[in-house]
Amino acid sequence: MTTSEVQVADFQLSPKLLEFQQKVRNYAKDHLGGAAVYDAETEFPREAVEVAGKLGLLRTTVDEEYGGSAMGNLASCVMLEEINAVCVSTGVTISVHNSLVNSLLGKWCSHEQKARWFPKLVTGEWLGAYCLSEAFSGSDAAALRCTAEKQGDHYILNGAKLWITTGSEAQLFVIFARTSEDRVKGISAFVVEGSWDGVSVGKKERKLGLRGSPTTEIVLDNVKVPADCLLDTEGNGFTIALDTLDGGRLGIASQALGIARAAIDMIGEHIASQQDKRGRPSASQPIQWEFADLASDLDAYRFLTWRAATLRDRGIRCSTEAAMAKSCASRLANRAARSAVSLLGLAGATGTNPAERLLRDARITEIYEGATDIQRLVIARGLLA
Amino acid sequence: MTTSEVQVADFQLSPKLLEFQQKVRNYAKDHLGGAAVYDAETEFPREAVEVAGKLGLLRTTVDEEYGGSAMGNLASCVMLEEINAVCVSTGVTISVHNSLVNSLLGKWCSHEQKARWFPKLVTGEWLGAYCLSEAFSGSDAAALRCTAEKQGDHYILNGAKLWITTGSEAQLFVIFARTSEDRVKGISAFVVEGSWDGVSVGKKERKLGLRGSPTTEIVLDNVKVPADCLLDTEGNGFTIALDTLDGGRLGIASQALGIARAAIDMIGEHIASQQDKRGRPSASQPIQWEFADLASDLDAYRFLTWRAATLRDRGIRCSTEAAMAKSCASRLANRAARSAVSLLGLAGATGTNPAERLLRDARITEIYEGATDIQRLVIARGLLA
Amino acid sequence: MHNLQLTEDQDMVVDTVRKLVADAVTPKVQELDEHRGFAREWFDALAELGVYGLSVSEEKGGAGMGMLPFVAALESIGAQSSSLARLWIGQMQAALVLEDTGSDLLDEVAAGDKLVTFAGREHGFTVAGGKLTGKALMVPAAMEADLMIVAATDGDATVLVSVEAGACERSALRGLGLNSAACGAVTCEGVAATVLASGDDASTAIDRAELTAWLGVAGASVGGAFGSIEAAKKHASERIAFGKPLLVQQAVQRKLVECGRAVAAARQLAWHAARVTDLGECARDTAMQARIAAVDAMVLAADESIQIHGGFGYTVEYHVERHYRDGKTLEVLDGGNDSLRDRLAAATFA
Amino acid sequence: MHNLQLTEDQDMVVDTVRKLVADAVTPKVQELDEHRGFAREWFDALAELGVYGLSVSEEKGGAGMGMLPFVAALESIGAQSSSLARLWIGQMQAALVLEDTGSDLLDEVAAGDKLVTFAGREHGFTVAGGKLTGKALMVPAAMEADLMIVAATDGDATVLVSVEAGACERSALRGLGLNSAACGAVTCEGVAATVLASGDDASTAIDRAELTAWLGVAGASVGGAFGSIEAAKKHASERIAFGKPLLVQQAVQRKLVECGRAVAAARQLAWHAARVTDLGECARDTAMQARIAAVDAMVLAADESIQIHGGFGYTVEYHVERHYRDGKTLEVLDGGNDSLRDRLAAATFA
Repeated sequence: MTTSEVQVADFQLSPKLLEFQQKVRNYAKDHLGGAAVYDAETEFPREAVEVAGKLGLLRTTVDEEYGGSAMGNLASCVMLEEINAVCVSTGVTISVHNSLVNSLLGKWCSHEQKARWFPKLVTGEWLGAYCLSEAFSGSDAAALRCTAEKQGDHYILNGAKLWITTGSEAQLFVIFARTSEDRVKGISAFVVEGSWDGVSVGKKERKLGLRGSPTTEIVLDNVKVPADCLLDTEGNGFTIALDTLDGGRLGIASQALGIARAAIDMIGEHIASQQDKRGRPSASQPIQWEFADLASDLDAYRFLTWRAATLRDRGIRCSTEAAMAKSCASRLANRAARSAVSLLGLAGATGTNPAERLLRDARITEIYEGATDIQRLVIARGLLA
Repeated sequence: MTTSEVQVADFQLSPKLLEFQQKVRNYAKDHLGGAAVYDAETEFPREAVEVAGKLGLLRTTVDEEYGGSAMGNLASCVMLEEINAVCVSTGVTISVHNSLVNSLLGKWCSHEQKARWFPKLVTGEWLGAYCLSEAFSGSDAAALRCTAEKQGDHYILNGAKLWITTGSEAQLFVIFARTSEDRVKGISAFVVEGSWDGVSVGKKERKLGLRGSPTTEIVLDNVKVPADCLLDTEGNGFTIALDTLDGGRLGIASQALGIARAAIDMIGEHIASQQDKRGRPSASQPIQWEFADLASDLDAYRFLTWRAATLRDRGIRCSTEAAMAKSCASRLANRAARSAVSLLGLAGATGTNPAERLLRDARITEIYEGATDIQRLVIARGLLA
Repeated sequence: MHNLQLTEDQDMVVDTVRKLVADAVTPKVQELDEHRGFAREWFDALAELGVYGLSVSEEKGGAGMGMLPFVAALESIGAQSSSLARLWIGQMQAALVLEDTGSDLLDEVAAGDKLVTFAGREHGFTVAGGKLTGKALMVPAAMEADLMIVAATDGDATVLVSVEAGACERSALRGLGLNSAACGAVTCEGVAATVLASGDDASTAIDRAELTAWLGVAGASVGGAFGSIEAAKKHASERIAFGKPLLVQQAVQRKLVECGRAVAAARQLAWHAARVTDLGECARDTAMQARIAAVDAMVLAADESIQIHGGFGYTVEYHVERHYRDGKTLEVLDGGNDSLRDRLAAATFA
Repeated sequence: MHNLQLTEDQDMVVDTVRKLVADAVTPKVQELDEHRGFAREWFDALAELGVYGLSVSEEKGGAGMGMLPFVAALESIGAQSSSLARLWIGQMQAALVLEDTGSDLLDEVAAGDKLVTFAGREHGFTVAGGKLTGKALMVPAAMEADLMIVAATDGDATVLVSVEAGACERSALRGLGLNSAACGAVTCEGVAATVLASGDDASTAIDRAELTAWLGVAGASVGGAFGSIEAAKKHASERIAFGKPLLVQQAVQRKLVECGRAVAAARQLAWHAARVTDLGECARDTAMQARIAAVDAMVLAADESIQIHGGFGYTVEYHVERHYRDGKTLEVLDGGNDSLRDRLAAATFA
């Protein structure tokens, strides 16, 4: 999908995107109030995701031909910032569904494949999961060991995928598995449905944060996958995985912006609430500085994110720009959340206050979909190539 | 002046600005090669500034009616980044001339006043200086003590202005002086010509950097200033000073971006030059990280700067946004220059290498036209208002 | 661990505590934390070692060993359980103010027969007519303590009082960290209080309690930082990526070097402050500096350690997420590092 | 300055140096720096105090006082002149390797009769057939030194040689800092060299020279940081803005508190490394950590001090711009902090 009209003019979103932003903001306000409960109870925000599906938030990266709204990556970024500013567990579910699964299927599937899976994905009847990582392959994704053995008109998949977001709640899994020994060209991508024999949910991770989003192992035990569930061509899986991650990184960058914004808003409210006996602001200068620095970086890194999304919407490769966005925004989210806890003091460290949850949720943004150090190497190589 | 057409679409400069950027880049390459000499000899880059005048670089913020090119603040920012990436002393001279003096006169002068001074300023026949600071009033600008006493059809100015950029080279001085005791409303703005009796250049500062740009005291000893050299109305000087500083800050933000870019480029070249015996890149990962982080922030803070300039071009108040741009860009310039010296090692600390000059030049950007802490308070107040 | 500054006796205490940690704490710390279980067993084990009177003078029945072995021993505890470290710190604060105020509760507290917690000036409690009123958002050990010692004001005067913890309204906190330290919010509305000291005597005792917390938290945080660094080293030497152990990557090494440097500096500050204190001189500024530096180092090390662990670091089994939460929680206690910076400023520029 | 760890004799040395700095260095330091004048007079004054043999053993004719007073005394020098500090460091490096190698040049060097500079491994000099070849981008004191001691390799073997400085091609540098230290680029193309040691003996001596530089630079930088902080305090207490002295602003206080904390920690690391060294144990890692931390603290303090000074800080008269330049210059010497971090990593993860 490419969006040809100008979406950002003079640093302002187009009227269409501003309207969409408001719609999502309303959704977040009305339907994501349970964020603290999802966290405390490690409960999947099922209803919130269902409502998102009804409002069309699960189809922004799908072409209209298949029931999508084709709003593209920039719109997805705008949306994800709003959602993640309120509930990060809902946010990552929608990010993975849109920025990884739907984006990937839209780009690499045949018409027949799209017509088969998108109707269920765009409504949220099905949720998607992206299964690349394994126990022995995190940042070094090409080291994956999961196998796909061709047998007549199908493949037999075996292995286990680790740290799968939405693992226990998804119905459709994009699985990267090894069709030959070649480290990179031996990897192929498949769609596997959760209902098939041999697909099961393994260990569920207990995590620092993001506790409303189930992160699980997905175990593949002699799963019979029809050959028409192979995506693109055999051996092109690693290319697909990396290309998709550019979009995924924009999703996580936006998630990080949302978290940062929530934390910065808390600090701002804290400053505004501190008054001396005569009603004048009494927050210390160092706190105001910290607030100013964080707020400035929030604006700056949002522009980085929007720039990369705009490039991707235009079909221009944006690996360097997406890596800049994710690297900067995710570090900001953590810095902002840590500052919020510090500046709010005791209140910031108790569970009655969102600051400590933001701090716990933020931490994953520097890890998944490419850790910060990987982003930095992508940036350095991209700029010096 | 307002620029109504879209100047930045989807994070790309308009074709007109891209063309202008290339023109300035050529100027910098062809005419600013003496940067190291200006620094070592504390020599004003007179010829380089003259050429700038001929190329129309001293009139970007002046209306066409008065011989300007009316290209506006964004164009000025684009220009100043290019110039400062090569020669900071030339850069600050042009920044003050355009972003402070010309901008101020364009906004606050009568038609008659503009018609009188602009013809000389737009060509560079005259250079302008902005005289706000005094020995006892830096960040606390309203504490200024310079006096302007009305006597019939003229004012008598007395006092001394400190840290005046281009002080010994300028022909036109915008002077802020006290017309009454009121701390803020007692300040008025005047144009004073350097040739008038009683105007003299005092102490010349010996500085860490920016050594090609003379920073001097301007002494006013019973200077008789015709009443028609008062700008706007009596008592409105402080408003004029602060309003002008928004534009000035964009100039310094752009200067800082240029310095940062030069330093980052040096680090990039250093990385590219480090190869093992088989010709493969051998720079350490931490150096690549630092490069990636700096380069990401450069893009991010350039967007902050352009955003504020765009607002100002549209006649929208941009104090908060300009403060964000200056605060972030100036800190980046210093960080980048310090890193360049560190990463280049011994070479970075010797005068045969521009890194140490960048480090010395960069340091002023956090100080003049509003120190970083002042910017931070402006931002905090702006966002929490 | 370089023993340059410890006497043989002091060294033995540190060693004994280290063994207890290895045998009893390490095997259970993650599980206890995850289920928010209280570290009673460990508290009692420390009591058996007799360390709650470690820094109490010999004439008052203590070991008279000063603050240095307290700080040093807290390192090995902090490397595993900040919760337990915090319990000891509270108990030591109590013991030392009871020593200062000549209270006969000292023996029971030093023996660990009573679990005590200390609520400092930052909570702003007040006393009127012998009744304590006020509210503390978070007090470690509050839910399990027998006794609470509270810094308060009575009119214009500073007072130090003790109250039965059971007489206060306490509610358990689901906080960021210190899950095994029974943290609670405490509200007192006219709870009967025993005045331990007032005026200058109270101030002196409260100052000592503060100093004890700063030094203790510094020691515990230095330990927490070491714990995170060790966990990262272990993981990075075992984990293979791109065909080699993570630990051979410059990137990983550099992170660990920087963390190691930060904690080494914080540790020297902490030990210096303890030594100066043990010489009977004032080390309040250095102790505050040490606390800030140590907690910052702990948070930095935990943060980098999580990063080096990658996805594993985000899960509870690898311990480092606990150090991250605990480090940030230690940070905001005792008024918090941010207000300590203001106090340092006040002390320096008064 | 807390004298917790200095003996009376050591204290006296530090005191004597401090007086010299106050009387002779402080009044002229800015002018000398601005005109890139060489600090010969001060170098000779230090010679008269007899401090160049301070850390040389008594049996070799030195004062045998170890590294601690060297580090401590460099603080007061560094607070005023990093150039002079660097000259002393070079002289001390020379004296200690001459002691190690049993050279009869030791007496002249310890007396300060010969000005010596040391060029370390990082320059990659080579020796073949008794001739020294190589190039050093920057060597402090190179332009004025009588003698240069050089770490080099002869084939696969490490060698330590001395050459007449006058026999090398030297060109004065217009560098970032250390303007009064006569820094120069040095090129040798087959300069006749005297071998002082080779093989393990050379390595041991070079190691000692490195350690001396790390400890010395740490001390000097701690002093530089204090110098910047003091300058900022002085300016901020005199300068009025918004009707009050700058120093009452929280913002200014906070900056100074953070700088003070950084330098306090670096200082404890440096002193600890010196003490451990004086006990005859290995403190290389701690010394590297101390050097990195101290130089970083000096640059931070100078940077913040410039900011607190505002426009004044950008001019040469207020001293802090010199500390900023000198701090960055100290940083890149001896291989530079960045490569020291790699060496620390190598030492830790070998």
